[in-house]
Amino acid sequence: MAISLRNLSVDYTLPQGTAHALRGVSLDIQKGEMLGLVGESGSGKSTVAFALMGLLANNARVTSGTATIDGRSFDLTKHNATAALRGRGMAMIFQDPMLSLNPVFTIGTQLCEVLRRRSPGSDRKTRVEMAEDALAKVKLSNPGRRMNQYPHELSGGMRQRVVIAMALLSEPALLIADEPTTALDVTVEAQIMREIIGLRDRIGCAVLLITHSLGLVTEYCDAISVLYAGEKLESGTVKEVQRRPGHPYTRMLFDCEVPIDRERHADASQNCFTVIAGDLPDPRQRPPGCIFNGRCDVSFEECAAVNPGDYPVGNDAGHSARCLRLQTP
Amino acid sequence: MTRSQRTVAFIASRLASMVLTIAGATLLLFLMVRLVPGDFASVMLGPRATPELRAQIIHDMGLDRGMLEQLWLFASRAVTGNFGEDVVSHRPILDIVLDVIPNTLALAFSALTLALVVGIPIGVIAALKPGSWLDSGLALLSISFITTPTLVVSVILFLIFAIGLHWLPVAGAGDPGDVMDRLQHLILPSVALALGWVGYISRLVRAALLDTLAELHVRTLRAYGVSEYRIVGLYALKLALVPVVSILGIGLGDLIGSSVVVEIIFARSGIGSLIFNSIAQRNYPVVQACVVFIVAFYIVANLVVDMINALLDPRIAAGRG
Amino acid sequence: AGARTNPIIAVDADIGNLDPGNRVGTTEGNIIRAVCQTLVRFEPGKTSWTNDAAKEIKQISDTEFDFELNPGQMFTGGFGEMTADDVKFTYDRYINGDKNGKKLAYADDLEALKSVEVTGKYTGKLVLKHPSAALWLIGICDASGAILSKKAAEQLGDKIATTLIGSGPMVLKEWRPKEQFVLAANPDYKGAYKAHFDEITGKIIPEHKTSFLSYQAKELDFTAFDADQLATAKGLPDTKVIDIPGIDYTWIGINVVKGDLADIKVRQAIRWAIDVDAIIQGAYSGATSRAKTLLAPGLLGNWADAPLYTRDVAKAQALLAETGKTGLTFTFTCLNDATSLAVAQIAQANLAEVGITLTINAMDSGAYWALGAGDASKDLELTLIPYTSKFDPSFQTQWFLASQIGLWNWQRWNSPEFDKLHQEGLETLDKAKREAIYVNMQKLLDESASCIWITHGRNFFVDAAWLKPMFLPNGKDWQFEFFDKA
Amino acid sequence: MTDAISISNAQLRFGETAALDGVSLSIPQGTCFGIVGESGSGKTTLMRAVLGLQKLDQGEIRILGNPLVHSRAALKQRASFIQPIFQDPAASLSPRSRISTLMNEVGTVLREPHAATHERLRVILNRLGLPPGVIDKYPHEISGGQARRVAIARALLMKPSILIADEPTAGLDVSVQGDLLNLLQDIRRSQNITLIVISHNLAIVRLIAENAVVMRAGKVVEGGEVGSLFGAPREDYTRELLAAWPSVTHSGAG
Amino acid sequence: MSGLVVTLKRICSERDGRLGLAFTGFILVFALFGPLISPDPNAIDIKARFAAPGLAHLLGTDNLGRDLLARTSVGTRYALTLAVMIVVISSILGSLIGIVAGIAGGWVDRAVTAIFDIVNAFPPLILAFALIALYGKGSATFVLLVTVVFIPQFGRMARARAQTLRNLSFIEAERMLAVHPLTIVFRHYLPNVAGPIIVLASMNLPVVIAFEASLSFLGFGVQPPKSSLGTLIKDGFISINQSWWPTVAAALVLAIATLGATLLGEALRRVIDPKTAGAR
Ligand SMILES: Nc1ncnc2c1ncn2[C@@H]1O[C@H](COP(=O)(O)OP(=O)(O)OP(=O)(O)O)[C@@H](O)[C@H]1O
Ligand SMILES: Nc1ncnc2c1ncn2[C@@H]1O[C@H](COP(=O)(O)OP(=O)(O)OP(=O)(O)O)[C@@H](O)[C@H]1O
Ligand SMILES: [Mg+2]
Ligand SMILES: [Mg+2]
Repeated sequence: MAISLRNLSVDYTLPQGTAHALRGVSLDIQKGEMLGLVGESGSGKSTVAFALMGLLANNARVTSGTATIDGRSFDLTKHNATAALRGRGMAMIFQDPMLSLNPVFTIGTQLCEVLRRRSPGSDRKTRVEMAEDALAKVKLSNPGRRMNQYPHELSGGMRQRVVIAMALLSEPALLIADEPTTALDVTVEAQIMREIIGLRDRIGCAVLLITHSLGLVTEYCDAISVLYAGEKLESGTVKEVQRRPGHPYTRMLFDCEVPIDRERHADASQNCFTVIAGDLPDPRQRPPGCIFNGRCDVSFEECAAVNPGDYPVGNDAGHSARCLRLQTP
Repeated sequence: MTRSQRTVAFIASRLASMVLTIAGATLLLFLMVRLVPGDFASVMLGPRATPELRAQIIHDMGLDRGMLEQLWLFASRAVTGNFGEDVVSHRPILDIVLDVIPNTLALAFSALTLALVVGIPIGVIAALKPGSWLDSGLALLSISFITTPTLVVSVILFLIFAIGLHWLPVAGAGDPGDVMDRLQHLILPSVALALGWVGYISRLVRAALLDTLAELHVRTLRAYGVSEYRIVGLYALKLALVPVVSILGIGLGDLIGSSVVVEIIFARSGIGSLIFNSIAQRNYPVVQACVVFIVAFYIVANLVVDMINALLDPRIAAGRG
Repeated sequence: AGARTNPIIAVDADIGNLDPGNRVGTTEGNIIRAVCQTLVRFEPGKTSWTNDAAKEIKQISDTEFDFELNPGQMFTGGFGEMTADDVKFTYDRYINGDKNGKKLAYADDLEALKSVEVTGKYTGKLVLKHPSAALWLIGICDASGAILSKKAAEQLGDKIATTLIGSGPMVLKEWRPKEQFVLAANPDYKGAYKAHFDEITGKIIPEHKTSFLSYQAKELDFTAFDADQLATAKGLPDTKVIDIPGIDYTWIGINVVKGDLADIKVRQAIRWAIDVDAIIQGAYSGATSRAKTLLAPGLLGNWADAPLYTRDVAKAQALLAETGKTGLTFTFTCLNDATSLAVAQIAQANLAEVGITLTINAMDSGAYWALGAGDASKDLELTLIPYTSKFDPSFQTQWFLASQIGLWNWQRWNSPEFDKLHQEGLETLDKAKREAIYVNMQKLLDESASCIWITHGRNFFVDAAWLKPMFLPNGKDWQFEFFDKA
Repeated sequence: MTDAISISNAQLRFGETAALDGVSLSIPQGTCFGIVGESGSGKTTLMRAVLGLQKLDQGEIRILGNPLVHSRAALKQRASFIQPIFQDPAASLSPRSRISTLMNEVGTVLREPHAATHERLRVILNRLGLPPGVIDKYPHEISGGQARRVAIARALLMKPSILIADEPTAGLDVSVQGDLLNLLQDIRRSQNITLIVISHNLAIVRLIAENAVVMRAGKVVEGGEVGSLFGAPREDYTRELLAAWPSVTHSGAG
Repeated sequence: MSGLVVTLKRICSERDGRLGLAFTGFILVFALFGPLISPDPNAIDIKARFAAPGLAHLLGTDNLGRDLLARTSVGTRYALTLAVMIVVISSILGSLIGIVAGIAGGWVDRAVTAIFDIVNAFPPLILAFALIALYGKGSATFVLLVTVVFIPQFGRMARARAQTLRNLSFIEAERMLAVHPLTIVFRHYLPNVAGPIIVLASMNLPVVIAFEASLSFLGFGVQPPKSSLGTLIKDGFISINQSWWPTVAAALVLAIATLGATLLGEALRRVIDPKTAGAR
């Protein structure tokens, strides 16, 4: 197993009290595999990524958690535990390509900066060559010219490719992509996703794809983990989870997704959309029982009292969910 | 348009507005100076200024002509750089002004350099550990630099270093042939002039740097393990310098203005003291020539600042900054 | 700095115009007297004179003088030997105006001169309009009388404002505007007053405070300083403090025709109310002595017995009560330098005590001196006025004439008798008679209660122990040619 | 019946980019009209032109049959029947005014007593599922979803007959997105409003709009009734868009 | 009123705010009540000139024997009144002009920027000499003059902000509601421009005071016997050999006042900005 994250808990200190953003989250990603981490906004997806990278905000504290990356184990509660891996074992692609590049330096400079760390001994010329090569690999036309351009001279899709080229240059064992395509349109999104997959295949890294689009996950990922209010509710292969969601939340989430070929009422104004009623629980004060209890459509009495453990779903060993209804008596 | 074409267009448009501003400022200046009461002859000669002499000097200065004619004369002269002759010394006014300009420029630029060389590092250090005691201490230091008037700083420096310790010369601009002597004479005045700007620049750098450090591209660099020193000192700093450089345009104007006080205290010849004396004497032609130079200098400085900014931030030249 | 052999001194004003007849300040006067020759030259530190360019001057009558020049007096810059033609050229400019016919600024200094006749290469005759004592003192001896080279002046044209060609003990070797000038000994000078130093460097430092500090830092060997630094100066090592009573005069002028001030009792009350001694203490640090009258002690015509108005509030109040006026308010106009402001504020406080409200109107020098033009002075009430003096009393009295109303007679006091005496004084040669005339004039001024005399000023200098400077008795006119090692 | 909006040959350039390059379309009253297309295709620009926020270089826009005029009087008149819902809801509420102040402004514009405005507002807030207390808050004190609803409430307060929503669901969770769309549908059903939805979410437009156009680089690529537009696209570009749409039912492809 | 109390409370809740309040409060108390504990600032006592600080005169006396504590206090009051007046007037005028230019765009904008450029191109001190020579000395001239000099600074900032705001959707939303343009300017532009303007204003308070000091130093200051911090510094400089403390005292007061103003300004900005205020 390439990457495994165990029992990650993160608190944010706020004037109003401590928010428990993550509680005991564990993830596993195989080498060469892409894991989709889904969940509503605010469920803690980015926090997972930042905790792994050691880029959490100043008011954040990792209260527990270890990560094993490429066979090396890291205690995430330590400050900057994975600092050594940044740019060498891990790389991250962020949501907004407009804002992830420094506007006053050329693409080339920023790419070479990554190489300074990746291959310290190299001279400028080789670094430039490698950077151009990477740009070519992400299918950016005319890489030599791009090197001397500034981010604002490129379109959003091109910029995101530059960011991917950056990740490519750092040859990571784990690539984290935090909503890498939300700012882009569908055609570009598809291209970018193909780039990421290409990158994964080229260097054989593990990819953690963070998104709230189930469509993306089902289309591109191998495995899926569902996060809700700081807790992981379900994980498994995409096929399995989609075929047989173990947790009601996962099911409802899939139901909310609007497929392009959904049945359509002739009178457009009659078309309705599925929703999950209710709000996220207060992150400062976790209610007892199942975290999804308040919004669940199939909950029963016990759900309010017992915090369910992680139960396997069906026969598939990799598929598990935290729902009392899976509890085999 | 290509990038270089855009840059040319950018500079051309800046030049055009520069010419306009100089023209406007000249007109304003002309009207203003002409309205100031007082007459040169009496100031220069006191009771010796008989009505006859006064009329003669007024004639020599061209003040007895029609306002429009005067304006035309002044404008056409200003364009050719010939400002006429001084009525007292019969020297070309251009020479009188050119005599003192190097002193002021040396003062302004050394003060500016000092302000940057000291101010930027202070700002960077403060921004590295925001909220720390070091930051608070530097903030207090910077603010007290800003708030202590140049006047007071000059007097205090003067008393301590020139009078008390005899380390540095007291008066004048030094022997023109002797570079070391000139530099020595430059130290105290430029420190006096620079101190406020040290504070100002350090605060500005700190604020701009903190803003920049919160931007997402910094996070990208961190994610790739680029060292914090490189991030702050190179990637964030370059961006943070844009607002700082913008301020310098105004700052240079301010430096020239404040140089009046400094030049008077340190008895340096310079455009500040020249214009002050000329106003006191109501020597309008010299005042006008001086102000044309100051305004032109300010505007050119701003142009340079804009161009530096366009170099720092390519988006500005592209018209998106 | 201790090893300096040539002095570096401070002057408080830059050179403006080196044409003797159009000079603007004392700096030029001092330089001109050192660089040029005059027919007769002031002796070191005195107002008496001896021959300089002239070998001999013979008085033919009260209005006629024959002169003969020394031969071989060469102008610098290759402009040849001085001849009687040069003398005539020099003086004619005062009589007829410059080459464009423009009147010279100092033309009045030689007002008494009618014409110059050349009688030989080195000889000539001065013809006066009327007998005049002042001509020699304030005209011929002084910078106005500096003899120019006709050839040089014609060749230089307007440049004579910046180029000084002389034949005297020194040459102006270098002038960097606003920074410094250097006077060097003139190697070709053959006369009696050879300069003692190879070079004298004059740094232009407008503020006395600054130059005094420079002196303390040993960057200078000589400078004037302000009275309030006297104690400091006295404590300096290797330093002589030179203290020369001035002959200038500062007074509070009262407009005798303006409103309530037209009442002489009001003016007298003000004179009794203002505490000049306090002003001397507060504004002049007690370092200068109080003036009693227009002409300073030492000048011809000084009225030694002039009454001293020591503050008497009761008298002032009594006088005011006689007029029956209350709630008087006046404006006090003055320059905006620290001393003037201190005077104004003390006067304000003094007058407040007798029930007169004074509003201070401090002006910058440009606006202040413009009051001398276009009758701008007619609305002045009380005015603090500092004037400089010359050695002849007629120079001082002229500003109080009726003809100066609308110009420089800001008191607007009009006394035909005073005017008559002034004219008499100009034309009288007998010293004792002149003395009496001028004392009488000052009595008239005193009776008018239009002037409250403050001080004649005092000049203070610090001077490195090794240097011996030289001044005319007014302390303003320095004789660079006589500066010497102590 | 006149069209709610009809646009003919709208052209607009920003420097070298043609934001609108000959757009013609008409939107019938009482229907929902979708505008889809990739980023930068000119959707927002088109909307701003219709609102009078952007002058066209060329072409004509008619609203309810009347040509669009750029005067304050015309703007005032238009405000009463056409209202936008901007892309970023929080940013479309003035950050330093309480929501009640913002609502009162509507009353002032309509010359309606504040009490009457508040009465109508209460009804609208209730319909939108917002607690009445929100009006005492500042925009930053409410959640993004609430802000969006407040913006809608304010638009509805003007009693418009045409509502233009720019990317109403961008950046929302599916569930919240569904909530909002249901709300819009609800408004449509109850008020017979003409609704124009700008979105790049093809799936949604397909469901809520009667007619739609696909835009690309300032041009209308294809338009028509959504059923046929999405069912049997004629243009390659439309097909490409549909193909790129990641959808749960295409599962397992990766 | 309650709004003020709330604001004060909020300011008090942060360290910098408390410090700023303390400094400002000290200066205000000093300016208001200083004369009560010391003699008449204009009472001349020649015999006591240049008295050293002592019981009779806590800060000593000046060249005319006037009490320096009283004069510093009165001077502080004068300088503060003037500075606050100037900064308030010029920030309001500057903001409005800048906002209008920013909104209007086109030739209005170009004209305003050109005028700003022209005014800025003149060194303020020199502009001051000319204007004071033209209109005479006195507080009114000074206020007018410095206001003119400072308007461009505020104007520029307001203009830049307004230009950004103009394209933000909330402003467009207001326009779409046909809200009256003046309402938009005053209710929506002004408050959003206010934050940086307040900070700039607080930073400019010391600049104005120092400016007045420089003018006084060069002889263009207040008419005596009034005193201002500027004239005190100047008097101190002139008689630096006899007494250095007036300069130091005035400079100290100046420093405390400006430190207070700066800290308070920054705190105020945080407090009136509902975003940051809400985060607390
Ligand atoms: N710096 C912070 N301080 C306090 N709370 C924070 C901070 N960063 C995140 N949070 C809170 O932690 C929780 C998880 O945030 P996180 O950004 O990880 O969510 P997310 O799943 O990435 O959401 P989104 O899909 O919106 O990006 C949220 O409730 C958020 O408000
Ligand atoms: N004010 C402007 N100045 C210059 N160019 C502009 C401006 N507004 C829009 N554009 C350009 O016009 C084109 C159309 O932009 P528009 O915002 O209408 O696209 P859009 O379809 O709404 O895109 P998105 O889906 O990203 O919102 C783009 O290329 C954009 O860069
Ligand atoms: Mg996130
Ligand atoms: Mg858009």
